[in-house]
Amino acid sequence: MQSEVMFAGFGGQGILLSAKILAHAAMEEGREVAWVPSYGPEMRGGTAYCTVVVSDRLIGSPIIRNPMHLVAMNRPSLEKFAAQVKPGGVILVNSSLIDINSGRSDVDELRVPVNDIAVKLGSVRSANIVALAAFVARSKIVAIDTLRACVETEFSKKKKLIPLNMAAVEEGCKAAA
Amino acid sequence: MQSEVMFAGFGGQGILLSAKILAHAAMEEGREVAWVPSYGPEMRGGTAYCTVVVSDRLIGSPIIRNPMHLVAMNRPSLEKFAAQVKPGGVILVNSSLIDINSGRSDVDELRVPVNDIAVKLGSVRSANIVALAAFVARSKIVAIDTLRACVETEFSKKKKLIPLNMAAVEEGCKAAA
Amino acid sequence: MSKVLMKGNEAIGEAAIRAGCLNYFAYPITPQSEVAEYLSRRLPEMGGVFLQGESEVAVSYMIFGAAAAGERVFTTSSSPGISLMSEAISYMVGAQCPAVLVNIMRGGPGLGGILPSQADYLQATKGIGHGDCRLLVLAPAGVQEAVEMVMMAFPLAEKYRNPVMILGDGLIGQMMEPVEFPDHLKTAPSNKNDWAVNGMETRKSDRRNLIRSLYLDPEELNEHNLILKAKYDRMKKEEVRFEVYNTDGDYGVLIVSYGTMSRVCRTAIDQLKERGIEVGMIRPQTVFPFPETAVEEAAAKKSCRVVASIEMSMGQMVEDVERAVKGKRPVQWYGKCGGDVPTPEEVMTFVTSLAA
Amino acid sequence: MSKVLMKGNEAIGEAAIRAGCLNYFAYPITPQSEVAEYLSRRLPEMGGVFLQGESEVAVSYMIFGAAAAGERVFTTSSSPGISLMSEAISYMVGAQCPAVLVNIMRGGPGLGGILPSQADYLQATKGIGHGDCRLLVLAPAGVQEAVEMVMMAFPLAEKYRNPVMILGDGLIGQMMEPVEFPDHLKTAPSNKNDWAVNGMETRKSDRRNLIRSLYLDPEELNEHNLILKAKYDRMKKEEVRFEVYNTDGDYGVLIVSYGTMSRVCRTAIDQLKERGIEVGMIRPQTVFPFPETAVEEAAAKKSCRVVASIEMSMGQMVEDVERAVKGKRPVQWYGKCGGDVPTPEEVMTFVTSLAA
Amino acid sequence: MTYIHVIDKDRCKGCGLCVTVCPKNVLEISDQVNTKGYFPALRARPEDCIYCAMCCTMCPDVAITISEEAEAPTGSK
Amino acid sequence: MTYIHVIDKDRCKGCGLCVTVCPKNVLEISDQVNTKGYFPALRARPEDCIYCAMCCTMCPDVAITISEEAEAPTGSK
Amino acid sequence: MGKTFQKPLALSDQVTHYCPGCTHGVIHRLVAEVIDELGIQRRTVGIAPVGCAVLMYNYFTFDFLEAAHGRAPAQATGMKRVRPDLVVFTYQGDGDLASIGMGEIVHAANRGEKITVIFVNNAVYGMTGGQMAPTTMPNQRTTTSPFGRRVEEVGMPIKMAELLAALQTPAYIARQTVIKPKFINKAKKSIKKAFEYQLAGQCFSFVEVVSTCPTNWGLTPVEAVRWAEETMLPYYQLGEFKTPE
Amino acid sequence: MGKTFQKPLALSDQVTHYCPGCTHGVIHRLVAEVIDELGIQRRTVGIAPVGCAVLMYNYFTFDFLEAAHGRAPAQATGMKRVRPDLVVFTYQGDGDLASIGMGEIVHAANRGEKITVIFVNNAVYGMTGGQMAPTTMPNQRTTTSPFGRRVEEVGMPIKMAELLAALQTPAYIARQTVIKPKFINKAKKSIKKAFEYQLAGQCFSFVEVVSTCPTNWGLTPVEAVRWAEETMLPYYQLGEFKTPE
Ligand SMILES: Cc1ncc(C[n+]2csc(CCOP(=O)(O)OP(=O)(O)O)c2C)c(N)n1
Ligand SMILES: Cc1ncc(C[n+]2csc(CCOP(=O)(O)OP(=O)(O)O)c2C)c(N)n1
Ligand code: SF4
Ligand code: SF4
Ligand code: SF4
Ligand code: SF4
Repeated sequence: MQSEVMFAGFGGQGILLSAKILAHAAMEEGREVAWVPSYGPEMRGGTAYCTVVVSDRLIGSPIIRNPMHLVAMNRPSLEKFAAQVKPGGVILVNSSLIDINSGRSDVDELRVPVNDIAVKLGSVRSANIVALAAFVARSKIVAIDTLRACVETEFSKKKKLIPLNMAAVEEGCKAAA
Repeated sequence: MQSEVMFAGFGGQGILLSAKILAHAAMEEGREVAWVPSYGPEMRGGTAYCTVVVSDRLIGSPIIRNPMHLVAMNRPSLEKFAAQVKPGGVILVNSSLIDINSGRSDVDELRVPVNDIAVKLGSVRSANIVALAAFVARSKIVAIDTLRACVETEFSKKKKLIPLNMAAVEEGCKAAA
Repeated sequence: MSKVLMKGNEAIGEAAIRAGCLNYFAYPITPQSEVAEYLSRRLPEMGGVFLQGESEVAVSYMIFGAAAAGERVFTTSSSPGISLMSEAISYMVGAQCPAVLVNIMRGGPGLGGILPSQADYLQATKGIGHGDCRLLVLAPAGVQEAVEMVMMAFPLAEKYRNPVMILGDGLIGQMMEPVEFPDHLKTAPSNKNDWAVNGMETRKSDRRNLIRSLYLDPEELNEHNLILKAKYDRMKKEEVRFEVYNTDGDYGVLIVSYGTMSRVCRTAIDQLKERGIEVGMIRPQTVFPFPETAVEEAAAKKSCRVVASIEMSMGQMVEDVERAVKGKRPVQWYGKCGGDVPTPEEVMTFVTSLAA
Repeated sequence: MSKVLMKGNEAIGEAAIRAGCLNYFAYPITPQSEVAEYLSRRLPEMGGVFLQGESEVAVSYMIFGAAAAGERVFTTSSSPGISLMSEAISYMVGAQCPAVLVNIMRGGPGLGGILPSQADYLQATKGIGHGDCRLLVLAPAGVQEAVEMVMMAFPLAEKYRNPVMILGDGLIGQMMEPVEFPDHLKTAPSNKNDWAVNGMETRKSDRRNLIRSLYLDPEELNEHNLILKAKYDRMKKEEVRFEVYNTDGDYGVLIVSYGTMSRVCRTAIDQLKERGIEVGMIRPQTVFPFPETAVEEAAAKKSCRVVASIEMSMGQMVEDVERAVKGKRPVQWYGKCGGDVPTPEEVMTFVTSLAA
Repeated sequence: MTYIHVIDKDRCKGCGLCVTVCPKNVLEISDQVNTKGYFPALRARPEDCIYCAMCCTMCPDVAITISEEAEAPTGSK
Repeated sequence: MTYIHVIDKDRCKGCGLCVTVCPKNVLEISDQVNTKGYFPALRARPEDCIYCAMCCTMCPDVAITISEEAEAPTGSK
Repeated sequence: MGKTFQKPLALSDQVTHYCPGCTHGVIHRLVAEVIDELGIQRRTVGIAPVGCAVLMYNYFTFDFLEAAHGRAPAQATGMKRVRPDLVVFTYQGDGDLASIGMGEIVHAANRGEKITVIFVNNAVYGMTGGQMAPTTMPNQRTTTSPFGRRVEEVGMPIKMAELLAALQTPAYIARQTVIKPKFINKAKKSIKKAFEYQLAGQCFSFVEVVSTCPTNWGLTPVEAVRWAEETMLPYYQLGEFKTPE
Repeated sequence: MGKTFQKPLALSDQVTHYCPGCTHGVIHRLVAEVIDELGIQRRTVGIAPVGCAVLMYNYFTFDFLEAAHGRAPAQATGMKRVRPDLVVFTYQGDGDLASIGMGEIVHAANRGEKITVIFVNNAVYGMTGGQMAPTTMPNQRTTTSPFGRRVEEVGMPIKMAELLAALQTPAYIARQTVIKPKFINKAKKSIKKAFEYQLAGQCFSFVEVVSTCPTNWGLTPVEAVRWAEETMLPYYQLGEFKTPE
């Protein structure tokens, strides 16, 4: 069984980090993983995206045109990638910045105002973790406890950020419920 | 019919020039020619040599291990190359500087004190032409008149050297007679 | 030691350290600059040498100088940077100095692009420098294998006293995968005192060493080249490495593919199997020496009707495949070169067109 | 015009002038420095441009700059110098700028030696630069042919908007042979206004031109590479040049050899004929594109038992011969690499050993 | 004579350099994001503008222009 | 104390630089060619030599040496 | 006392890909204004570097050649020598010109090539993600000098203008900056002079421009301007270092 | 008042391949004498250039690495960085160091590599047959400047010592010559200082030595010495241009 998650958004939205935490969590659960960033021209400004592949067996192609799931942090990325998601997948929409919807009836569209939640938590910079947690809670791609552990290790070098991001995880889960 | 002439001597002895004049003469007589210098480490100091290949048909290998003839301007070159000359060939020995002989009974060894003759003519620098003329006169590889013409064109840019070198041609021929 | 999630470029840097190489000289270029960024922190901590050279030309000669002193040393670059190292690589081969060079390939020619490519195959395996000059070239298909190959590369370079190249594509450098690092290499560069210019005092010897690639005497230079040729021939005997996939049963098509491209092919092969189309694959792990016999034999299998060289280039490895197959089967090429890694779907379309 | 006796290097310089190329940039290196010495006198007389660059790297980019302006330009160098031009050559191919490069090969690898060699064959034909980058490569076997090929090279470079290389060995540069110069080329670089950055005023146009090799978008870069590939494929169709020798009758051995080496082989073939041993030869005049079909067919001849690639290298062209022969006949290599040109006798010994 | 000072809000990247160099403190960064996701500069106090073009000179993106009013005066100042 | 001044005539390339720098004009170029085909320097007026080693200092080929006389005086001066 | 201000014709309409507040944009505009004023747009060829300005040809309306990293002066030499009637200029960053391109710039300057070089000194490699440049300030942190530039290990920042001025061949060599309007006007004067010297066929001309890289300095554009003024300007002094007699 | 004089131990017995009167030989001897006097022969590695001195390793008795043309400073950098305890010096001609090797020497000097560079300036490319060098004098005829060096076309000769002294990193930079005994002794002092600075781990050290090339100058050794004194020395002034504080 293999599934793929595409994270997409503006440069500064922490796309690569949330993708990395998910990949790490899946690895901790003993799965094969690959974290594949989009690098290149679009880096400066524009939309960045990153794909995480999670599988039970050795991963073949790390290049995914049709991911199982999508986490869309801004409108351009929803517009660009919504159509590519496989039927039955989860599309998380950051409704704080996206006023349209995926236009897909064959997927599980989860709308979460992640920026607003993050701002409430004290900093918009935790939006990516809110989104990640919400997505994980809905997709069950990894266990929430594993996610918590990985968020904690991720910020272990910046201890004072841990409370904020742990709170983000909880709020994310709630939002997905 | 193809024949090859190797010119050999010290750096400053004008080896390359006399070889070039012979090649030119043969070309004027409508033959195929190749002038093949030794370039490389031995240039600085040491012995220099140069091979002229003259043929009625397209010249194949320009690399000659066993030339038909040899013009040896100093002792090291006679020692080095005498043995390689084909039977029946001409070996011109510059007896002004070489006190040994070729040790070959199957070749036509022509001993000419080319330096002494050149000095008498007014400059040791014409020794190479004396040797060339003597060799040509004996080997008949080209006509003396063709040689005269080519020596003249060779020095056409340094007109005042022409008399000296034309004299060298004559003396060379005499010495070969 | 347990698994860590690491970016290919950083893993390559860490692998070199575990291979006992604490000397790194490089010049920044996408998509491999993270190696330098990683080592600029790690090496000073470890008392190693990190230096950003002023150019790839200079870097290639810094490597040469360090290698000549008998120390383990490596550099990393990407396509245009490797071209600039061409002269130095030929010198190192001629002077028989071991060193490890990593090429994280990007699209070319010229400035090209910064996305993954495999278009330096012919340069790496045949034309890396002037003169009869060959490198042993290892081609990883993932982060874990990149780590293992880097750690293999140093002893191999020392075994042959010849530079070894790791030929990876941009994706290998940029993606993160779980890696398990082997233990630190115990071996130090062996018998370097026989040849290295590390000072007579270091060697406790009165014999001075000399490292050169100049042989003015043609006989001597020919002898020297025969010695080098003997090393290349030995590599062909002893170092050929490859992996086979789905070749046990019968297959109508044989794919030859390496690096990231081979992973896409593996996925394609799995999906074709589901559709009842059997395709085998040989994945060269060494591209020089190339697994000629393996490819020839696999192609000769009765069921096999056609051989396909699938690469992120306009057709380079296909020349080696053709040589290996010796006309026993038709050889086809499929590829793309610009940064887009072909998808399993694209590969399947091509392969089915052949199978048809 | 009548024959003149001229050194290969000087004849190459003169030929460029007659091809309408009055722009020359170079850096000294044995065995081709006479080209620069000759042109440093001739070009100023003719109002042309002679400039000794500070390095081969700089020279290769001076050529690029001049070519980008749409002017005919060329350079000459020898093996190590060519390696340093590797990056620029890839750039010129990518930017589709025509130029002529002459490589008067010397022994390698590294500093090697200064005597004749053919050990840059694989570099010139397959690995000259990073990315999918090919040159049209002409290999003269004498001074007259060098002249003709230089004069051919400029129009070819312009036809394909791709650099063309003359691949000669040290002997071609150093020896004197009679040459008859063809008339001056009438053709000027055609339709250069479509692409050259020679100023809008020059073109009397309001469209600005842009020369680049960067294509950040992968699709675009792939498109670009397909255009380049189409040019290489066209070269393979239209530009293959070769000469056959003694192939009319039956022969037991087929020699493939080029440049100076092929002349030695010709002498060997003549002498073997006298001994009643028939040997045929194919002499590639273009080594890229390589005369594959011709070699395949000549090898397939019933009488032919074995094919020999004879070269002044440790076995390079033999790879192309093997590809061409497709296993139809065994392929053997004979060569030497150090500066000593093998003699007809040595070739005969080898060939008879095969014939036996 | 009068001038027309225009900030092309979609060229503007909101770097704020113009704001710092304006001698009359005319400019401010808007809180309305533009199509590129930047918060552009705007003329908060146009009436103070002396059309010295300091902002134009400083702007790395040629997002500010000043032209002379045409015969028939038109809107924006 | 006395010194021994030796010109190794087969190392000498006859460049003549030593001749020009000798303050006492001791040296000259010989008319006897050496094994390498050069005309080496020789001590024409050894009695004038003050062993200043100027020639040694100048010689590009280390063809001239000066050593101290050993206990039992030996030949060449 | 008002002024009008319009985009120069030599600049295209395209919005640049530069980061907000990056002063590459100001330097582009100055070059374009000078080319407009001299009316040479139709006979000018620009040579774009490999660096953040690699795409600069999209922002100008005349002929452009894309260089290889560091080699623009050699390409300009080849072009100008075969077409002396063209106006040829290079635009190069500090990694490009002062690191990999050192040999080419020193020799082009020393040969007195009749070209114009605009040298953008932002103390860092921008394009590739903020690595150390030869012009990086002492103790400045970059992605390859994470502990700050250690001068005892890698030496002092290179002052290119002063270095080239030390050559014997006549040339025009100046250093300016564009971090504030008052400097910008001076910078424009120098750039104009530089092109005028080329038009007069008089000498090699070189203008170093101290510029900002907010992104890789990790500063806001406004902070970046302050950092450049307080840290760079005291070391990289402005002015003309050489004018041809 | 007499002196003894013997071949230094660091020199081998081999007769050099240099032309008669070529002062490469004198410079070799001075380097060897200094190495003897400092007693560092067993921990020294010399780096031979590509040039007439390409075979210099035959004339010394310690470890040698043969460089590529112009790249010796990069090779020395690599070697010294990984083995700071070794004494590493390069020996380079003017084509090698000032032309193709410009980038490498400027950067090695600017990084303050703790190496010693002996730079032999003979105003020409010797090895390859007398082509023009960056150091060739105005109007000097060479095989690639048959009408004499035209400064208006190729610029002025490069003064390497002055150029490197213009860098900001502390260094020892001097120019000497060996065309006469009185200069030879000064040259030796500078070379000794240069090695001492390296031994002290203090700085980059560079000694330019004005040398002769009778063969390619087309002069006798004695005439060559005169030409160097009358033509080169007025332009290439002798002395120390920089010493580390
Ligand atoms: C031969 C080569 N080496 C390295 C690179 C990678 N590279 C691209 S731009 C750049 C440096 C850019 O920095 P700079 O010149 O300072 O310009 P900036 O981006 O700061 O404006 C480098 C190293 C390359 N493209 N080619
Ligand atoms: C890359 C490369 N380019 C060119 C050459 C040819 N070459 C050998 S020595 C030399 C120049 C030597 O001149 P210089 O450095 O002044 O030393 P000198 O011979 O005068 O002592 C050149 C150009 C080479 N060997 N390698
Ligand atoms: S300077 Fe220009 S880009 Fe920056 S905020 Fe002002 S108008 Fe916008
Ligand atoms: S200086 Fe030396 S080489 Fe020259 S002549 Fe005197 S002894 Fe001979
Ligand atoms: S990275 Fe720096 S130099 Fe490049 S565009 Fe951004 S701010 Fe400008
Ligand atoms: S060519 Fe010149 S530098 Fe070379 S050895 Fe002869 S004199 Fe010396």
